[in-house]
Amino acid sequence: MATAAKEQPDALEAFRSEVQDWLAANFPASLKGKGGAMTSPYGADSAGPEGTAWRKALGGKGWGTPTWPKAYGGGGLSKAHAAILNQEMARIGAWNPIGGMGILMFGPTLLEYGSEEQKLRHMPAICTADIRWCQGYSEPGAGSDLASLQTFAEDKGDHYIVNGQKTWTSGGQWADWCFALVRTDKSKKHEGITFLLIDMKSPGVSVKPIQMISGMSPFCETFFDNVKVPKENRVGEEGQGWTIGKRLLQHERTNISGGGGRMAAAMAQGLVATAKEALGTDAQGRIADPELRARIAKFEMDWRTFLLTTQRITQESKAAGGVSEVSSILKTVGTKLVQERSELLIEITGLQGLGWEGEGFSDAELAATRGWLSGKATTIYGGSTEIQNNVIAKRILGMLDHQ
Amino acid sequence: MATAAKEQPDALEAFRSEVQDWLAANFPASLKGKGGAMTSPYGADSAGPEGTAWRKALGGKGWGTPTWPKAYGGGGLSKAHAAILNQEMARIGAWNPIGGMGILMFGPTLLEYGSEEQKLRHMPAICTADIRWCQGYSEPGAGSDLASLQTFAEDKGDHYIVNGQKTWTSGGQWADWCFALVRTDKSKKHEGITFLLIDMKSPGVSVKPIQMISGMSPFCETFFDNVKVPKENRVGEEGQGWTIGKRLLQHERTNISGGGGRMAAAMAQGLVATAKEALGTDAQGRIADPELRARIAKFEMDWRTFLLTTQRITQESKAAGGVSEVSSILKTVGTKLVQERSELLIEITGLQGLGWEGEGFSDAELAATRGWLSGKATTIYGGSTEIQNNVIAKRILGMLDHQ
Amino acid sequence: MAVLSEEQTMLRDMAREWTTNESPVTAFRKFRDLAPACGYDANAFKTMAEMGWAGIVIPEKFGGSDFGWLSLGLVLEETAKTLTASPLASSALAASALVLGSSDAAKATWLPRLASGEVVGTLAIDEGPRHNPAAIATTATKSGDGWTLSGTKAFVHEAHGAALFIVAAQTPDGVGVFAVPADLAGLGLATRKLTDSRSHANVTLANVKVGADAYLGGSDLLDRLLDRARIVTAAEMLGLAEHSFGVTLDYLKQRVQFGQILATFQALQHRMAELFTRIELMRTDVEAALAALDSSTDVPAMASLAKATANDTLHLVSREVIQLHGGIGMTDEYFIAFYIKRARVLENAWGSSTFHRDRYASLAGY
Amino acid sequence: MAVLSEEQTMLRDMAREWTTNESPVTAFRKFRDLAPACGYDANAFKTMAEMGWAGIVIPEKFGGSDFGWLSLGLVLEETAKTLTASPLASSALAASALVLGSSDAAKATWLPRLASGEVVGTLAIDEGPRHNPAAIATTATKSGDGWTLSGTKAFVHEAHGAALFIVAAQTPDGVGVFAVPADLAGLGLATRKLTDSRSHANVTLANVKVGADAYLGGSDLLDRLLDRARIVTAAEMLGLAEHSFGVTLDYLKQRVQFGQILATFQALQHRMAELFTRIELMRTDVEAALAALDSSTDVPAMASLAKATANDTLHLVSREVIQLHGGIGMTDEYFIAFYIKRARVLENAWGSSTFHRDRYASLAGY
Repeated sequence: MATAAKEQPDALEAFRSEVQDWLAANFPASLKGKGGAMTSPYGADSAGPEGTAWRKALGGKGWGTPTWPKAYGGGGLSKAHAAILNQEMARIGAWNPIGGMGILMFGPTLLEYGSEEQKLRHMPAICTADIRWCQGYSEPGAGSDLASLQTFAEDKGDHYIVNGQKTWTSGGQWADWCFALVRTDKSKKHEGITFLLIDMKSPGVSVKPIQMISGMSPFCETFFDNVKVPKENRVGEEGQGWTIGKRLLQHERTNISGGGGRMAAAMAQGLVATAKEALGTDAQGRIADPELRARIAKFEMDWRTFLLTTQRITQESKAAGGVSEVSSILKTVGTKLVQERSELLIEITGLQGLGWEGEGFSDAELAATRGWLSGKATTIYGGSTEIQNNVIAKRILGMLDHQ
Repeated sequence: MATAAKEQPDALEAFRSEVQDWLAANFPASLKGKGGAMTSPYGADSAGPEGTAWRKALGGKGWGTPTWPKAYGGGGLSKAHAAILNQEMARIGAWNPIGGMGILMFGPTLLEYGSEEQKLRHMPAICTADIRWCQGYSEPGAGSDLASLQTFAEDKGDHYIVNGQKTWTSGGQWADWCFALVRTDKSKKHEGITFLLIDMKSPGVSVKPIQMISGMSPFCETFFDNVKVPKENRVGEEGQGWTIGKRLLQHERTNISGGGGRMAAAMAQGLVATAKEALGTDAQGRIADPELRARIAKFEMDWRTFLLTTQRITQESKAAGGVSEVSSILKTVGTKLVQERSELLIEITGLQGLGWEGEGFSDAELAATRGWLSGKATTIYGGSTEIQNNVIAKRILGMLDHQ
Repeated sequence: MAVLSEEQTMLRDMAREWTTNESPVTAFRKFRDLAPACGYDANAFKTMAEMGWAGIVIPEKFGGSDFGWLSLGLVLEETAKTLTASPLASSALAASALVLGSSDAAKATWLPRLASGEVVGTLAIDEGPRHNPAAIATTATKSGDGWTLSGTKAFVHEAHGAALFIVAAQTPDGVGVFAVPADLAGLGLATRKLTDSRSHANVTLANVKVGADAYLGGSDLLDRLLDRARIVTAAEMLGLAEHSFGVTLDYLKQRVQFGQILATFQALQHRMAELFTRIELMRTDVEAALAALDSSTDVPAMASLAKATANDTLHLVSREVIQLHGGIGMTDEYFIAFYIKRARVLENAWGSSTFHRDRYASLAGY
Repeated sequence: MAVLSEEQTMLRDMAREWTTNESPVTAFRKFRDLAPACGYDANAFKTMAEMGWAGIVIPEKFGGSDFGWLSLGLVLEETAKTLTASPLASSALAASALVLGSSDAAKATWLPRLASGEVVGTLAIDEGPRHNPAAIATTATKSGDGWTLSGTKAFVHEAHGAALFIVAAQTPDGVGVFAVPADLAGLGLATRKLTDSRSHANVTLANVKVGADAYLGGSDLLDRLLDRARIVTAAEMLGLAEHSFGVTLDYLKQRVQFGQILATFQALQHRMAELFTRIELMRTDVEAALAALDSSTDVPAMASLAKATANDTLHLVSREVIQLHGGIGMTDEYFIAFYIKRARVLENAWGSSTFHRDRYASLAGY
């Protein structure tokens, strides 16, 4: 990146002007700082007609996925150019309205494994976020042991007939399409799995939102009852689904463990500020409860260690030209710490930290309660901590199979 | 006990006088408070000729094992009478010079499984501690998986020829006899094991002390090279050794986890006193380092919980007329806490708590260092913590076998 | 399980049978979804009172059975297993304030009605979200023969259904404990809805006037009352830990992953063995503390021991049972998360582990 | 592993190769059993110095290579893996006191000899068994042009072989740091033998007279020096943790119990996965702190972070590797316990985790 910048400084500065002009013309000032809309299931559109317009503008230019190929709806930018785009957007408080599972998980996988036809058909609408995708992986009987999935796709010549049930379909109630793992061969476990794209409007598809312990319903159960899926919607070959599906899960893991630097600092600071208010401070400005103070310090130190580790592994991966094996630890460490923080916050704030709804609690307090509960899932989905430890023991440490 | 006392108060009081008279005549005043001699490998005899005389006097009367049958050298006393003996000994600072593995582990087992001839032959010298016993169980290849032991006893008609190696033979270098588990049948695992008594002076027996990480050598390796063992020295039948050996291990576990009330109080008090001295106190008399203070309190609370649990389980066992299953937790909890205490003590005292030898350290400090290291074994021998957890999971919780 | 008397065994068995048959977890779910105004499961409590449970710590002459605190603890442990939404503990604590207190008039007025379950009482002590009895700011000033109370009590459990509040307030001579009927002028409730779906409210006292007979005692009474609250809460927590553990064990024994029953995975076996061990230790402390109340032996230290152990153990257990259930435990349709939602409320009531470790060390002189 | 420069990679590889081939654990056992008077493995250190390692943090003009702290840390990590009994860390810390200090005369006198390994230096700061730089009682009073030092320094590492002590003492203007040759009149050693079989002694200064040039700096220099000591110690601890873990992993892969290789037991797999994770996190902090020294970025916080993480991690690892070895690890004939015996000494040097958590919180303003 630095090298590229050195080689063509003029071109890059010209691009910076172009970006500035384009943003001035297209980013509605009223949306400044409203990036939080992206956490709504409706994404940018929840910010009203201006949000939709902004999504279509940035997405249409391919700049929501700036480094993806232009041929499929991406921006086709170099990393150096993309960095300038990010800088300029950040400078004026603009935000990227293109998100969701299509971007985070499915898009990169389709780019890698999809046919030319599939890419041309599906990628542009991912890049504009016009089409929303959901994931059809887990089943009631196949959680951590995903490969034991039973949803069956029967070969009918030019199409499959799919029957079965998926669960934990994230955003299933709002999705237009589903990328799913289905079984095409009952005689083999991993090799019997195939990766299909299923139109959620197909006859026979129905969804039922699952109410979670946090009170929210971000997931669905999805039922397939004799759903017809044309073979052109199969990604890769029959039996290749496990390989493709696993690759996609790597994107998922990165996202769950992620958490940028800004959020990180806020995490520790929020805890300290809350503790100072809830517990008081002594003459030296120290949090008045010494045991809790020590535990807050331990959390902050552990969190800093985690962020430094994320940095280190990223640098090492770059230097080595591939994903470091050690990255398996990031998910278990990151999710555990996020849970620790929620629990510590409750201990600091006492019953005020357990508000469910109604008077007497701030929105932030209620969100913290819900987040504490929904956060329990982070060590379960996307490869539970137990599964990750199996992986570390067997793949990294070479401790063979335990069976 | 209380009932017995009510029924025959006069008889008991007469016994009390008898005890008082006998102790006055036999317990040398010079030995008062020298009960610590029992922690030496030479037991009472390490307290000099008077110690030996005292051992022979109390042992000869059977009062070292007051409730064991008189026919085999015990005292034949009721629990009520034994309690009076204990009270009177405690009152004048007298101590029981009869100890060692013969008393703690082997004696009770021989009483249960031995033949009349064996009891008459071996028990009296156990009751006087004239003969010292060691345990021949573990082997280099058979630690936690004791039943995989390989020391072989070949049937030669009226005797066996024993070949093999034992390890962790506690006090092997000072022992006269060894109770050992040997294999008499290679085709069966547990059912191929037999319980033998082996005279350590037999030709072919040799021992080699093992230096431990604490610098002490309480254990030996014991080698059997064509050792002839008469069949009269087999306890129980061939193949019954595993049953008998396991029963004996129950006595061992009780002893490892034990720790009386007096030692217990000392454990917490010692920590607090040391911490007050090493760390100082604030105006309210609190240990000055608040985080360490909290951890000391946690240790003391955990230790009290452990002692209360020991009491509870004893009472429940009495009420139920059998050993409570829950007693499996006592060993893991007790040994873990003793280790925690050692580690905490080091953290409180800093480098002063890591003295190995020489100037600048008190005897107590050096003993604590050695104890910290030798204490690491308590979670390994007598059924490691891992084995105990397997037992809890499978036997108590019914979680089947993991293989 | 402690060695019980015959009557305690009968009581425990009766409580276990009733809870299993008449008050399963589905009853709690119904209660939660209906959310009755009184804040508790009125039918369940009616039956419980009919069985005499509301009077377990009330003397016979006031209509109770005087079975003692271990007996009460056994019942609370059993009913907590299925999260029975009853005000039994709160009401018993309010009754014990009267029993231990000095007002014969208050005893005569309230104890028979509390013993029969006709009315519910509760404690209104803390004034913030963290237990801190040293920070009571509510005032009680003398007015004529009686007292005028002003201040706000925070997160009062069972406030919605209570006819009687036991209130701690600063008098000119230090802290005092008062019996305050709920229907007096100037007393108001503000609901505070917590994760456990039970009744909690801030109780405001705006110049509430009570008679001289309302005064029950001073700081010594308050201390004794708080220790009872800590121990009784720990008993309820024991039920939560035990049952959520048992449910999880059953789940692991039937759930299959990778062609294997989960219960046969050694890593899970060892975690369950650890939880089992911790719960046994918790049982020890809870039962010993209940027994300490009955024998008046070393109560303050035993209360802190029981509450700290209960907090730490239930905290761990409530997290592990969710993790061990995997995805199904995250759904509201399943019930295992009910336990963590109740657990955190009880952990934060009457003192966190930090509070009780500090207190235990101070009691021991360091 | 951090992304290294080419020269750092070469240095690390050289250190690894030398340690593996020339300084295995058996060399440490020999050193321990011989117990040489100088307190370190003189032959090993001679070779290390010949390879230039004694001058890694010394500027080139004084005969060093000025490769920096990350480079030094890499060497210490490697040599610590097999417990190499060298004074490399102590001597480098003493050198850095001179480098950072204000005395050109002291630099000229000592740095070339430290860089070549001709002499060994060490820090003499703490005066009790627990790290407490706020409690320095040794005094430095002006006498003529120079200073007179009096006091006792506790548990000075490498004291027996040191020709130079870096001593902190109270001057009339606050704490000062002094370069004190070991051969001065009034300076005496009292051996303190610890579990690690290394050199430790109390150093008594009875009216020891040094010149004006011996003064190196004040409390700011002391702080910088202590942070270096903490970080360099953490680097050694990383080597201990890593290697004892690796040895244990190898052991589990060959030891058979119940007809099964221990490494295939899932409960042990998960414990090893946890240790692996913790050691990776430790590596992050240690390397980041070494890099922070090289870039002078946020050193105090990074020093406390690295030392606290190193303490907690090595504490756990050193306990687990013994437990996982079972009986064999309890024998002196085997070597795994060497690690815990050294680990506890380093954990208690330059600040426990409690010390550093408190410091980290204070640095962060709470």
